[in-house]
Amino acid sequence: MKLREVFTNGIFKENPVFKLVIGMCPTIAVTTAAINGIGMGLATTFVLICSNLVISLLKDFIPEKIRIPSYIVIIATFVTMVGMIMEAYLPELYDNLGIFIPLIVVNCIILARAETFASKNPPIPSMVDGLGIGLGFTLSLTILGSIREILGSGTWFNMQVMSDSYEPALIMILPAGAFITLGILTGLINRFTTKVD
Amino acid sequence: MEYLSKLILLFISSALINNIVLSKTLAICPFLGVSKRVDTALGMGMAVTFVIAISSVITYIVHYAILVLLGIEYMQVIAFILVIATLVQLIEMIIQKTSPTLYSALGVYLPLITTNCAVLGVAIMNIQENYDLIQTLVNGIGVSLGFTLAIVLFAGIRERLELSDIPAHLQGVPIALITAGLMSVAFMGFQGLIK
Amino acid sequence: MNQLIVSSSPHINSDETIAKIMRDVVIALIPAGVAGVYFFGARALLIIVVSVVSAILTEWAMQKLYKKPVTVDDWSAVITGILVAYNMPPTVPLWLPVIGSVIAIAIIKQAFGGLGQNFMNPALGARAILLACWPVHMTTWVAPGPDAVSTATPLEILKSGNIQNGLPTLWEAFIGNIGGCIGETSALALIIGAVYLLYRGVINWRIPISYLGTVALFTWIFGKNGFFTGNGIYNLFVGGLILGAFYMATDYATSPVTPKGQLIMGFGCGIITSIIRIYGGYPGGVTYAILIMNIVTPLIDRYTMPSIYGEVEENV
Amino acid sequence: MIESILYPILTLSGMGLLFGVGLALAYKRYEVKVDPKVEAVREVLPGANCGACGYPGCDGFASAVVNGGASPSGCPVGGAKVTEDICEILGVEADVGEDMVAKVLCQGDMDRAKDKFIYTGVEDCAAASMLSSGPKACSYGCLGLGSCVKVCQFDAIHIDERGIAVVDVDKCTACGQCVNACPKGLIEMVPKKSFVQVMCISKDRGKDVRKYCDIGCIACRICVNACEFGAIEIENNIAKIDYDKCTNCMVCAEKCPTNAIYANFERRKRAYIDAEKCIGCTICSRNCSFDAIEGERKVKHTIIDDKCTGCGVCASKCPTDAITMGDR
Amino acid sequence: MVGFDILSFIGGIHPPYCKESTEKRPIERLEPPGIVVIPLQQHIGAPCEAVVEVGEKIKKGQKIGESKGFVGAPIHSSVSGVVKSISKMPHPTLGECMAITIENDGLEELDNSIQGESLDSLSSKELIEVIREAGIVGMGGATFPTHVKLSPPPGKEIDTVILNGAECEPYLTTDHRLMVEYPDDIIYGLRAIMKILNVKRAYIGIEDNKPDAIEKMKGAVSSYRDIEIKVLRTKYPQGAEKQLIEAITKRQVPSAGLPMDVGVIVNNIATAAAISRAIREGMPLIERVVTVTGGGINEPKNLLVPIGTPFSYIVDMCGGFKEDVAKVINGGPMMGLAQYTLDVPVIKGTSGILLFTSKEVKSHEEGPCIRCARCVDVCPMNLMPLMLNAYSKNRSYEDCGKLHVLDCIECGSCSYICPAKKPLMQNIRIAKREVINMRKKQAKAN
Repeated sequence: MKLREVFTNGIFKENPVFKLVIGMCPTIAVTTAAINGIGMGLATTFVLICSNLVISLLKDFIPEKIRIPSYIVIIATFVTMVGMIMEAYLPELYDNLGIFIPLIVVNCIILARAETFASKNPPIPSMVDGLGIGLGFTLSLTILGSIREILGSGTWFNMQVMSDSYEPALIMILPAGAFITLGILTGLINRFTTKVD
Repeated sequence: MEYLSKLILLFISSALINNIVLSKTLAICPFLGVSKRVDTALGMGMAVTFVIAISSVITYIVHYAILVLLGIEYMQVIAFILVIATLVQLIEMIIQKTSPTLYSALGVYLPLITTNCAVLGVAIMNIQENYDLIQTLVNGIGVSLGFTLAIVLFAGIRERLELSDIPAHLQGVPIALITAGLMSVAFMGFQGLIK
Repeated sequence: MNQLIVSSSPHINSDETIAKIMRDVVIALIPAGVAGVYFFGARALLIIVVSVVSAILTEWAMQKLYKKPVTVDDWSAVITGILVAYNMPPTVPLWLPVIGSVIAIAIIKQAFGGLGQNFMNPALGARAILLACWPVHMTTWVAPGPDAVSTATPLEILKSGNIQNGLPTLWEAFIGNIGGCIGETSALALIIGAVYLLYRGVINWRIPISYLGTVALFTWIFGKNGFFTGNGIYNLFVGGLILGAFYMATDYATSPVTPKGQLIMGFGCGIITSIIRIYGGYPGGVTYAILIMNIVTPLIDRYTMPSIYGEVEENV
Repeated sequence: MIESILYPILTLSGMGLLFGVGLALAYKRYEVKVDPKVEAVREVLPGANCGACGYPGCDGFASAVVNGGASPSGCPVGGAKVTEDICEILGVEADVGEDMVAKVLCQGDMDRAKDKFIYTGVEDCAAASMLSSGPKACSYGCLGLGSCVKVCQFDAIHIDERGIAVVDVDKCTACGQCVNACPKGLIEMVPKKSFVQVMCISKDRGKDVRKYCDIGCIACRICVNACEFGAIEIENNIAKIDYDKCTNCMVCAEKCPTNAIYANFERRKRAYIDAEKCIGCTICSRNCSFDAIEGERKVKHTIIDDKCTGCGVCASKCPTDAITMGDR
Repeated sequence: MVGFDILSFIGGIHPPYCKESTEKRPIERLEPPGIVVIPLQQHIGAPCEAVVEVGEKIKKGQKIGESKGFVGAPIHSSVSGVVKSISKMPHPTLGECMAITIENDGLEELDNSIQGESLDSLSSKELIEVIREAGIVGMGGATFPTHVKLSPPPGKEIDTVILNGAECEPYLTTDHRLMVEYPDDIIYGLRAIMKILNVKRAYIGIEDNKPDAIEKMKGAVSSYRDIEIKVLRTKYPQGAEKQLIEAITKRQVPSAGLPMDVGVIVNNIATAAAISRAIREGMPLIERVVTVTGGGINEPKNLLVPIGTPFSYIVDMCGGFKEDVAKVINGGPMMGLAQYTLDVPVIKGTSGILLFTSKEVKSHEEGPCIRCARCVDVCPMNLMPLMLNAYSKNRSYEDCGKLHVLDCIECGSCSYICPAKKPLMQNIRIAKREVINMRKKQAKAN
């Protein structure tokens, strides 16, 4: 597989949110605003790239039987790092994302990529794979976050985009709105990506 | 007495008002994945209850007995996930050997729980909220029963959807998400039960 | 002789049809609408019309979109439209009933396959969503009469505990001379319609009676001033209880089909309504009570299957 | 300073060691034998335990795949690669032997077969056939209500506009679902390379068949006599082709008075003689049942185009491989 | 008037009964047709084999088919004449079946074997033999051989006999007329059954829409203290065996069980009358009463018809059918079978011939299930027809099995009541068949 394919694969064909339907907790929880979506997405991307790299490097040294715990520890290390970095430089975003930063550890996207890709491929493609999947995840979260922010708050990246007379639909920034929006969005994507007989 | 009523309120809050799935939006993956049949959902819910109850106590001890003592609270995530992963594997092994019936009812769901963010989430929340040990246990059980409730109800609806004439492109995940959203709307009715 | 028709028995059918049943429900809803318009004026009528028209249009559009046979003539969309409007205060801006009907039909009904396949009452689901979106619009009440003086509903007054100050009498509550949603004010009009539905066999007594009974009992027991001090009867006629118990909790698609299950449905609705009324954050609990029981309905059906004729236990 | 590095390392490694040893001991004590196949499938799965397959984790999916029920392609995370691996482990090999394809053995559509009544009710052949064996006057005929269509997962069978089920040869995977679903037992697996089939299973006498169907087999034996290879027999009033003996010469289909025998004439072959290789031995012309090869001894032979049926006997007999079968 | 002494069961429907056109018409004897077609299978169990040959001259009442198995009943000629052929012919319930075609010579010559006896001179064993030899089967439509029913296996204590005079199927009036015109025959047959089973208690259940029949029957049993007339509420399916037993005795036949499991044996009114004739006159079952009715017939009638008479002949004798006949039914409208041809003959189980015009055969468009639960309310077996229908359509037959689909008595109440006009009954039938096949396969695998 060419690197470019590895990269685009994660964004479209194996988009974690819309196609694989994994990593749903942060997807639903933090996308109340576009900025949160991007922040969460990039944090996850960072962890993905780093853990994919390290796991790819260490793949020949980690014994088969304890590979999963080892992977989890590696991932947890990077998650802790991300958390610390964000807390230091982006405290507001860190507060917004809250508990979902540490919970990146248990985002099945990361472990899944470690198992299916990083543990079987050399470091460079593994990093690219992490980048692709991560960006695919980021993109999905940003789209969802944008829709919810615009409809639910009338703003986009905190800029007023709807006219003043618009009365925001508060449900969009509640979990219920997230579920329904994501459901409709996935339905629309299905509609336009699967061939209709 | 006041402490007891506090515990009861905590329990109601964590099970219904702040339902882990429908309000806190944690543990969505198993919620969507293991909810196609009511029986499976029930098994999953029971297994989660079991693990969360034990792990919230152990992580509590690990946090205060090791991390706080050594002043390395920032190691929380790594330490907790290690504890949880080990615990889950241990429990799985033990019941697989000792009680095949329990294993077929609960054990098969255990591996799935390692990556169930509710387990880690509850562990971390317990520390964040400064609960004591008993509150930790009550919260853990409340959360997991809330999860069980949500996933079993969801599975009941999904079994019915199976027989429905749902538009082609909404079948599967999309309609499941919309269903979850509507359930979340209904659960908003519990809000304000505790001021 | 022509070629004969062969089909499986039975060879005769009752002449009841879906459209007839639904039309009966619409007829039963008319008195409450008349009462609403009488108390709140022409604006109430406008809201009802807007809501019904948008419900019908949405139903038509969704069925076209999903390439299904268009069945707007079965009256079911009309019912949903009416109920959406009945569950709104008479002061709402006109775009609100439109959005409500669209949500009810497009998301809650047609996305799940249309009539009979939705698991949640469309009108109530839409109401809960609107309530979450625009709480101010959905909870601004006016007193009956031409002046549209803003007021509080009896339930809000009960909740605030300020009973001496302006709580309508039981008689006023019964005939509907109180603040509230368009369709829920007049218990009298609703009961007239309900009697018609019971008489026509469209609904049976199980859900409404067990629902009302439970609410009366619980609000009486757990009164504001200690046990057995509540006014259970008064609680029956305020808020959307009568509307909910007879017209929405009994919704075929979203309530249990087993006799035992229907009793449980009514009982469950009653308990949740009472809890929310007594302890909850919302003054009225009917909407959420029914929605929550809608969610539980598949499980109720599952576990209350009647034991079959001549059930043999070893046989299971 | 040193503590801030030492403590975490010590704690972590201490915990790791403790848990590792604990787990190892526990493993020794509580080891349970697992089906090696399940284990093997489990190995190729992603191990993310995400539950997206609908089973309780990768273990659950693995045992579901091995012990029946789950499709090997059920893991959305693993994708095609995992599916392949699982298939390999399970030993789901490509169909052994000949490629088969389903064929609906009836051509009695609305124009050519009579109905005995008007059926109303559930649109399903099984349902209709419970009522006086269905509306077709011929109790063996295709009812065209599509029980087979509903069970086909590959979209390979359809009811055509004349009310008869027809298999799309390209999509058919020979899974056999339709064969089981047809209440009339009309669908049969035939070799993919066979282009001639008797499209009727009516065991009624020819006289009766004629009454209700223009295109049914009337057991007239013309095909039996026409077949040069003894591949057709009449059994229970119905012609049967022995596909091992059939050479796809399609003569039977040409001779059949009711057209009950179907042949795909587009796929009819023709013999070609390579003039360079032909030594004029006359073996081919002596073996040709249709007098389609002419030529004197020691002279290059030629094929008479309109007599050759493409049966291929000459090609198999030619000592110098001078004859090849090709498209027309 | 609903009195406390009017008995019934839970569930059921109230279809329009449409019995007015025939319930007051006395039974007429039909002129035997020129040709009769007597199928070799007219009962549940092993089919008969012909004991006559083509060209043979036979007499009325002569045995022409004999069944080898225990569950089976012999078949007799209903006319005297010549056997024309033995071949496959249309059959009202089986589609096609081997049948003996006899050309009637019009002489009505009786077979020598036909000789009357009396109830007192025969032992219960001999009575059973008489009934078997007469080829008597359940005449309500199920056609189960009566001698088998009357021979319960050892260990089954029978204490009650019920005669089924409910006739809950709309349109049909054969049992009604029999009760009005031949009450003594029925009682005689009932006494024979009681003697065979050594039972001291018998009930005759009659729906309260037949007051004249109730009165006649009450008069007929006035001298017997051990026979009681039970008045039943008019409701379909009141005449279904299990529902009838529950209404009269308050006993519930267990799932997958038989009436004899609760000590009861139920027989049809017409069967009892046939038993009486077999004993008193020695006459085998070669004719029966058939109600010919429906909007498609010119002169609705109750006719005594020789077995084997083609429907077409009967229709001709009832003034012919009206132009737009669209459906012909063997039996009642709820459980009867639609026929595709009038060439089918009357068999032992044919209680009625219904001719519906196209106006009466309303074609309904199927709507979505609105879960109104009317089918749950009316199901006399407490099943969940809407779920069974959905699972059956979804091919989830295992789930159907779990919901006791095999307990369905196919009364059709669910289909009748459904406002969405769903073919519940048909889908449930499919499910039943599939579940039975599945269970058979499983049994084989084990």
